[in-house]
Amino acid sequence: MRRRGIDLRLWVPLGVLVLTIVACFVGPMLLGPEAGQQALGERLAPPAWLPGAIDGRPLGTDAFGRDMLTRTLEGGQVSLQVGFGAATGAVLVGMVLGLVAGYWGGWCDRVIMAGADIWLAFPFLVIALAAVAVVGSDIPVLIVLLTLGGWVLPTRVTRTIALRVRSEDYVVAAAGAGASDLYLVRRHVLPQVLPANLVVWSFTVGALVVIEGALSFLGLGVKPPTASWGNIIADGTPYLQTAWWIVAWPALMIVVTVICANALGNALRGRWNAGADVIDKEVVP
Amino acid sequence: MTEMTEGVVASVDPGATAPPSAGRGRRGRRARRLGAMTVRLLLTLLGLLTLLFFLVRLSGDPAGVLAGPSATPQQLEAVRAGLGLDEPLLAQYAAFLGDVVRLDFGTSVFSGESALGTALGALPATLVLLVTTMLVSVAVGIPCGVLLDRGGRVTRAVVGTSMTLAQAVPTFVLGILLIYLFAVRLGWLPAFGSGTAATLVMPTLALATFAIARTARMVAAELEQVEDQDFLRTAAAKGASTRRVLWRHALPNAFPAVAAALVVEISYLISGAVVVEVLFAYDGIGKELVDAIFARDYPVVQACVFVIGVFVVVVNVVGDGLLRALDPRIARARA
Amino acid sequence: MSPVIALEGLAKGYDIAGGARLTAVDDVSLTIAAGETYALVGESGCGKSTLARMAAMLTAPDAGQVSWSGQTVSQQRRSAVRAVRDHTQFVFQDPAAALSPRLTVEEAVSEPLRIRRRTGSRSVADLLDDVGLDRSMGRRYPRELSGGQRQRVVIARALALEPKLLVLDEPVASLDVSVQAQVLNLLADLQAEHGLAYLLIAHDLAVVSSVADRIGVMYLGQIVEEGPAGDVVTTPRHPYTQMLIASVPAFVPGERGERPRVVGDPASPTERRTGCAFATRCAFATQVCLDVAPPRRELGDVAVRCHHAS
Amino acid sequence: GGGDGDADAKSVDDASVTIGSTAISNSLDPAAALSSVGRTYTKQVFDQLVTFDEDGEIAASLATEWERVDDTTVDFTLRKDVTFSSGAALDAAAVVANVERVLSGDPAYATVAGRIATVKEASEVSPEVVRVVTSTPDAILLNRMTLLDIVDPATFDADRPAGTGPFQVTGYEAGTSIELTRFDDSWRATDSVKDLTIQAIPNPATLSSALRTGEVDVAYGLPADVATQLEGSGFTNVHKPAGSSAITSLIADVEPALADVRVREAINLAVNREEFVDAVLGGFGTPNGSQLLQKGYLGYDDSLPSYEFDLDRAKSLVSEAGVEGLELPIATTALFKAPAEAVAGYLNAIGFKSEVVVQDLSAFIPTLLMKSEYPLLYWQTDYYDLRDITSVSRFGPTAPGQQAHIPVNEYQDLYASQSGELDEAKREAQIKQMAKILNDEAGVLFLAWTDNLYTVAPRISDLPLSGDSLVRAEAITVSE
Amino acid sequence: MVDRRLARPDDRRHGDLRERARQRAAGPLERRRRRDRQGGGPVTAALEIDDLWVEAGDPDDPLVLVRGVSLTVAAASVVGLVGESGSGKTVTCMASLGLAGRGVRITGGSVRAQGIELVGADERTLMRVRGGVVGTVFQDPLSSLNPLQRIGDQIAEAVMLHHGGRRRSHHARVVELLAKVGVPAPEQRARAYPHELSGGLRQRVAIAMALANDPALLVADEPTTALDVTVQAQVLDVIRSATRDEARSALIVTHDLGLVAEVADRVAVMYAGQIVEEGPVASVFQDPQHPYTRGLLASRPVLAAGRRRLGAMVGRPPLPGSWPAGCAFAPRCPVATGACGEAPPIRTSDQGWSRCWHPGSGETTATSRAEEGAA
Ligand SMILES: Nc1ncnc2c1ncn2[C@@H]1O[C@H](COP(=O)(O)OP(=O)(O)OP(=O)(O)O)[C@@H](O)[C@H]1O
Ligand SMILES: Nc1ncnc2c1ncn2[C@@H]1O[C@H](COP(=O)(O)OP(=O)(O)OP(=O)(O)O)[C@@H](O)[C@H]1O
Ligand SMILES: [Mg+2]
Ligand SMILES: [Mg+2]
Repeated sequence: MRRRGIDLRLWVPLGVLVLTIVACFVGPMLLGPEAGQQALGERLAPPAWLPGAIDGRPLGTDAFGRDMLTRTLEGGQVSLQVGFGAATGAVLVGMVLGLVAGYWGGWCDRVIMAGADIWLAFPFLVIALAAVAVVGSDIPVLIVLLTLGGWVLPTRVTRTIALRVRSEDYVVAAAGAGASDLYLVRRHVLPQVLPANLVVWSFTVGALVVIEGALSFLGLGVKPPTASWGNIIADGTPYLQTAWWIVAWPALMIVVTVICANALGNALRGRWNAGADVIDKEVVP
Repeated sequence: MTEMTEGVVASVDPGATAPPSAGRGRRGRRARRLGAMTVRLLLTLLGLLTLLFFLVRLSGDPAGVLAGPSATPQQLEAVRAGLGLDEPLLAQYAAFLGDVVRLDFGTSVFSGESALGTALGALPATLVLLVTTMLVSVAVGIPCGVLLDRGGRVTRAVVGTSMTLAQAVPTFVLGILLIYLFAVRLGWLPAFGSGTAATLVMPTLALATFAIARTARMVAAELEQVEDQDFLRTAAAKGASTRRVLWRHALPNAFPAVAAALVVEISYLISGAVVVEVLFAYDGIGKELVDAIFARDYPVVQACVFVIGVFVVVVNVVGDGLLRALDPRIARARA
Repeated sequence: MSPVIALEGLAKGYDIAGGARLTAVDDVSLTIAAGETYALVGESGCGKSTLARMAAMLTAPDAGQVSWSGQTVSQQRRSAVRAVRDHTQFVFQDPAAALSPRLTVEEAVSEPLRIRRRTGSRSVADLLDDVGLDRSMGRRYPRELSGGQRQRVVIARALALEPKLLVLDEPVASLDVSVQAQVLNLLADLQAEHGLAYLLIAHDLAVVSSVADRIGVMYLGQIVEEGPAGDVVTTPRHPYTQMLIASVPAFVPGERGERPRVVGDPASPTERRTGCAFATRCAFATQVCLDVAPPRRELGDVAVRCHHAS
Repeated sequence: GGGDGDADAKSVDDASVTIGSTAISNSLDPAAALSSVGRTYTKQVFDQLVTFDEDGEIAASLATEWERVDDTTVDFTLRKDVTFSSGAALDAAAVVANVERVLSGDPAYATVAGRIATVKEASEVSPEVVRVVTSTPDAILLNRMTLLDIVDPATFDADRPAGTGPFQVTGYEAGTSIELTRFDDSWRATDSVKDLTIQAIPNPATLSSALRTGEVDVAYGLPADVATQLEGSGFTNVHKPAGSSAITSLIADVEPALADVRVREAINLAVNREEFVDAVLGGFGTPNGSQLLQKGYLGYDDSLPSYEFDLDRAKSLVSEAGVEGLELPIATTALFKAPAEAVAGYLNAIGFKSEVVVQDLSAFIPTLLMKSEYPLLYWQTDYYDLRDITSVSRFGPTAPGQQAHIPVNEYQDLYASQSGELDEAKREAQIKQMAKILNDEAGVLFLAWTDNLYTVAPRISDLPLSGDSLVRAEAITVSE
Repeated sequence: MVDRRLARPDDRRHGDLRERARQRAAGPLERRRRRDRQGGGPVTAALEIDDLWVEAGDPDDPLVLVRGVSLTVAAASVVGLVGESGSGKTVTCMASLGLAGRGVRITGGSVRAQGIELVGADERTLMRVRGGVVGTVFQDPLSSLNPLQRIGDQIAEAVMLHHGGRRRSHHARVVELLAKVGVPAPEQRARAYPHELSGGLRQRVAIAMALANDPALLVADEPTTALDVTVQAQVLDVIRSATRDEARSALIVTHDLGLVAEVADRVAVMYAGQIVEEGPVASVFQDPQHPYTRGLLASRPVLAAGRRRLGAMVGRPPLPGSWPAGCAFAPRCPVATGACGEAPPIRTSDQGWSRCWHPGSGETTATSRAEEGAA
């Protein structure tokens, strides 16, 4: 779907994601601090196009009379910080572990891969629930926790690529010419691992935004009145009948974010064929 | 025509030909591999239980719940002592380990019933949910995957979009929508509960949607991958119809990879089941576990995690065997 | 001619899954003189590549030793290994896989120099010249080159460190016939120009017969026959060599009539065996072949591992 | 209270009724049941020696008469011809066995044991007369005895302990549902309801859908908003002042700035209580800025002033005290997340920084009772179980290691002395004095007196509640 | 440069394919066949490919893969189709049988197997022809067998698809076929999975499958390329006995001239999507008319004692999409002249034909130091 030299499949999701991020972090500032504050007298006002709407509350208000536009954008700050932060963390951790496992191999490889298998075998949400109940749910905690939820995929992808590149003839040739491990990793392995991990990163963002939502939905996300998409949805659930907009906006944002993250991942995968087959095997598309 | 006598017809591939004793050897190897896998998983289970033991204990206290909000501090202390919670943590842990080895998880702090019994009692409902989810995701996912790969332009676009959406809508959002639609608006299905077929529908749908999309995508990807393989061309060259090539040759070859992924995904499904069970008040082990975590009902938490862990181990072992049955190559590839 | 490299009793095995032991190379000795082309022929999996990697010191042998210009190279001393690696360069079968997709031709050719932090006596442009590539190709990426051009780049890279020995692992197997001839001719020219020694690996006797000085025929990890190319091609002594030659399709129609039957498949390298490895496929095998491993015997210029060859 | 039953609707006998609740009893054994949630069940299956009538007065139940023998001793005379659903007859020995079991020290019975903590022993005077002895004079021993459910001792260890109430258990799924059917020989049995199911539905959204689909007839624990929404569709909200105060403790131990009375006052002025009750409680409660106890409870003082919403004054007090931007996180449990969040909103509006820390009950109760990391604790104090100030023990004197919620010595002394005061007039004066001190000091943030709220399907024309706001299922009227 | 005019005749995307094929100037084969018919009566050739055009990719911007290939495999004769990688050999064969991958379309010409038209035929006809009239063998014997099915079942399926019944009921035939292609212990082998067999055995199984219904024509696409040298010879023997000994026609695709010399009666040389020379093997190999054929023959190493230079052509075969206009071989051709910028005429001889402006003119076309690098 290349048109006029622009790859729409890449730039559209990227554009939407960037727009979402900018809106979430800049939007609330433009809207002013007052909009996000509670005004119990204005509670459950519908969006602007429905009867009973309140001026200056284009997407309606929630059960505390807070502006849904502001809430949704603020909620995005948390969800996106956690999603992007944890995905980045997961990919970094995964690349290091994957390189160690794939390039150096031996018992490191066995230990890391056994760990990965086992980690995948247990339902992460269960572990996360217990962990959050103990250590609380500040944003940094959530990022660390979800990093643990996402490290396996980049580790596996990195390992597979590293393993393959390592035995590639041109790497053998470079080794034959006396190249050090560090040189080989830097010059040959990393350049192949990075693009693949960018793809993984993209998919992971989507997955982790959802997990953050699920944790918040179960009441284990950030502390109210701080918003996150998951806890807005949880709080809005009882109002589904009369004030659907409370659930609708953050749910829409999650769906859009996940779709864009996945689409971005797909586009990137199409762009770099290095490791594409590995990603196809490993990544939840 | 020819009388080509072949001395030893051995394969060039190492290990491909089995010497006479290979039957036993292979079985032995397999048993050893399964054994190693089981031991590894069980050890991890122990690790996980340990982790949970400390996590849960560091964060709350069933004594408070037992004593109630209007108890006096003295009463609270008395309850603690009664539960053995005043002993050093390590002593508690040692006792716990001893009990676990004997499969004695104690009794629920609140109901007084056997913790393991409680966990096991909640398992069948979850199993039913998981099985229906698997069935639905395979039954719907495979045709969708075929359409995704083979359908016309419009079909592909429609199915592709649905699958994209299905993958992007979180389970909890989907669950809420389902309740609203089917229970509140249409009144077709009970909004909650467990035990009847009707109560199974929405949790299954909520849980299966993602799995359907996942299966469909995998089937499509695998079909695309096997598409150019010569054995499909061979089948067509023998005179097989397009349908037959698809259903008899392409899909069966795509299936093992899909099935393998589904087995791995049992843990994702269990995570999803936790959310779904809480949302639909479905009495499975996921809900039991969440309740127990919130209430700090240690014995039940531990028993639930243990049961889930063993379940995962069993699924992996059985799934592994099943895959072997599905694909004669795997035995060699992994050997 | 003084030997550039001498391999003495090299052996290499791999532990494969399931506890079996695979013998890839088993007691192989050979020497290659400067300016000489030693060709190694054999079927897939007989251990040619493994042997080549040991010769280039990319893999340590389980037993045996490698000598350079009469000096035994200790595998333990990194500096010694390095020095040998400088003198030996590898050319791989698949020129597509042998070049990093991320490096330009120039970068690829100069990589060995960069790694060794050396400036070679010859510039990249010279090297490209040597292999008959235009200098302007230096800025291209491998994907912009044809198979033959890629193989030339690989050869240029191999020449960068000015090696004495080139190990060529099936350098033309993946090329089209017309391009294959170009590369073989180029190799011959380079050898004449630089006095290089070649260890050339191939599975096609016809390819080998036109470029080799000596030919070693490998079967299941052992060299079963070795000698001057002409002798091996015209008067094969080992039944396996005879079988190989019989298998080469006659080029001119009707030139050859009914040919000897080729029998059976190669045996598995994992199988433990006594006696001659080829006995299972050999039309002349007798009881002694099954019981006793044939020793290496010199028959004039030719060495053979066969009880019955004469 | 009571549903506004349609006079024309014909009531039916032998009806089946389902009560849905966000949580149900954790155990069939009343002695091991926790909190008021469990009592929706125990009330139907068991009886106590005495109980509260609809007006909150002590009324006869299994005991028809009682007599104070001395400061620490009361004799109860048992009702005649009462049988347990197991078939056994009620006698003094059974009551004694129940008391002894609860006081045995088994942690499983801790909640009930706490409620009757002053009881030292019980003994049989005659088959019809039980003697209860307390360790110290106890002004509210009778109130306490309303919380001791009498179980047939022969069924103490059975799966389904037997009681004397109008229903008996026929099915039980732990944590999920309890199925009851009428015990026809009960002294309380009526004709109207035959089968009763108590169903747990933790998710409020699910609970409300269940009500709409007719899967439950009575819902307990719905958010007020949802309950009001349902009123539009023919459902009735039955609510009754429940003897419980929504309050926020202000713990100076954690945040020293709270030791400044101006800060506490500012907090009290920041909340618009009418708005709070309307919006957060759906109107099911009474705004309260004056005192803990509400009208009808011993020690209520209608002369006490109430803190009124005054944003400007609150802000100026904040700046006077120099505490702008003070961080005041509020800890609470999931149950009270919404009201606590509203309080946080009010506090943020006058310049504090407040957020809600939702803790599990298991973590929160030790916080509440012993030591908190958070300066503000949102909690709803129920005193209706005992109908007395004594049930609010955490405002009393502190034990070692325990934080003071109200660090005023005089208040704590009064608390200690009133509990042993058998003269009701004197006792009332002391309690009023406590309330005045609390009011003057703005010691806690009073928000409202909350109601117990049941949302009832149209087919139920009358939902009678007991004096302690529990459903009297046997008296439910179901219409066609 | 791509010859747009050649690559995209204006009328190609509209109307009936066969009709348009007829409108186009009759090719040499067409003429010859007409002659044959008039003379020796209606001898049905096993396979007649007539002016076949194949393209792939976006229909709005197609990539032409095969342009006007005509080829006849007479009854009981073996034809070798040779050419270098990418010249379109596989596409020609597979498209003829409707087996080319997705996106590959026939845009003109006709293909008849035993007189049955295959271009534009419905699936039933194709199913009947495939396996029944034409048996097919592919290059890689591992990937051309279904890895999940026992080989006996796969062969039985081939029989069943044309003779009905259940797979089980064809067991005897399966064993017979396996024995025929020289699989030892066929009873046991029938129960093996493909991965349990060696490469040579797998290819024999594939051949057995192709022969299952005794087809009149065997199409084999590089049947020995993936095999070891000694095994190649064995498989070649099997193919030879399946054709020569049973008077079966075969079209054998290969880039190995030696193989053609061994098994084929006639040979067609493909270059850049066209056949550039066709004729009896002996005459083509001994007296090649087209300079490309001469180049191929010269560059092929032969088994002989002594080091010698091979005759190498300059450059490399062009890929689809970058075929030069006029004679596609001209840029590499040692005897090219200005005339070669135009499409070369077809020169027929008694036994064959070639597509060249200067046929048979070069003594030796091989340049000694042919360096494509400078190109
Ligand atoms: N790293 C390894 N681990 C296990 N087995 C190996 C390894 N490398 C090679 N082998 C085995 O050793 C044997 C010899 O391999 P080698 O690559 O030397 O053969 P080859 O003669 O080069 O074959 P080909 O012609 O296919 O390249 C083969 O059976 C191969 O499977
Ligand atoms: N589906 C397709 N889409 C685009 N190009 C294709 C397709 N199939 C084949 N080709 C191209 O058509 C050309 C001819 O392919 P073909 O497989 O017929 O070559 P070949 O002569 O059989 O070569 P080889 O000896 O390598 O098998 C190749 O360049 C190939 O890349
Ligand atoms: Mg090799
Ligand atoms: Mg081909």
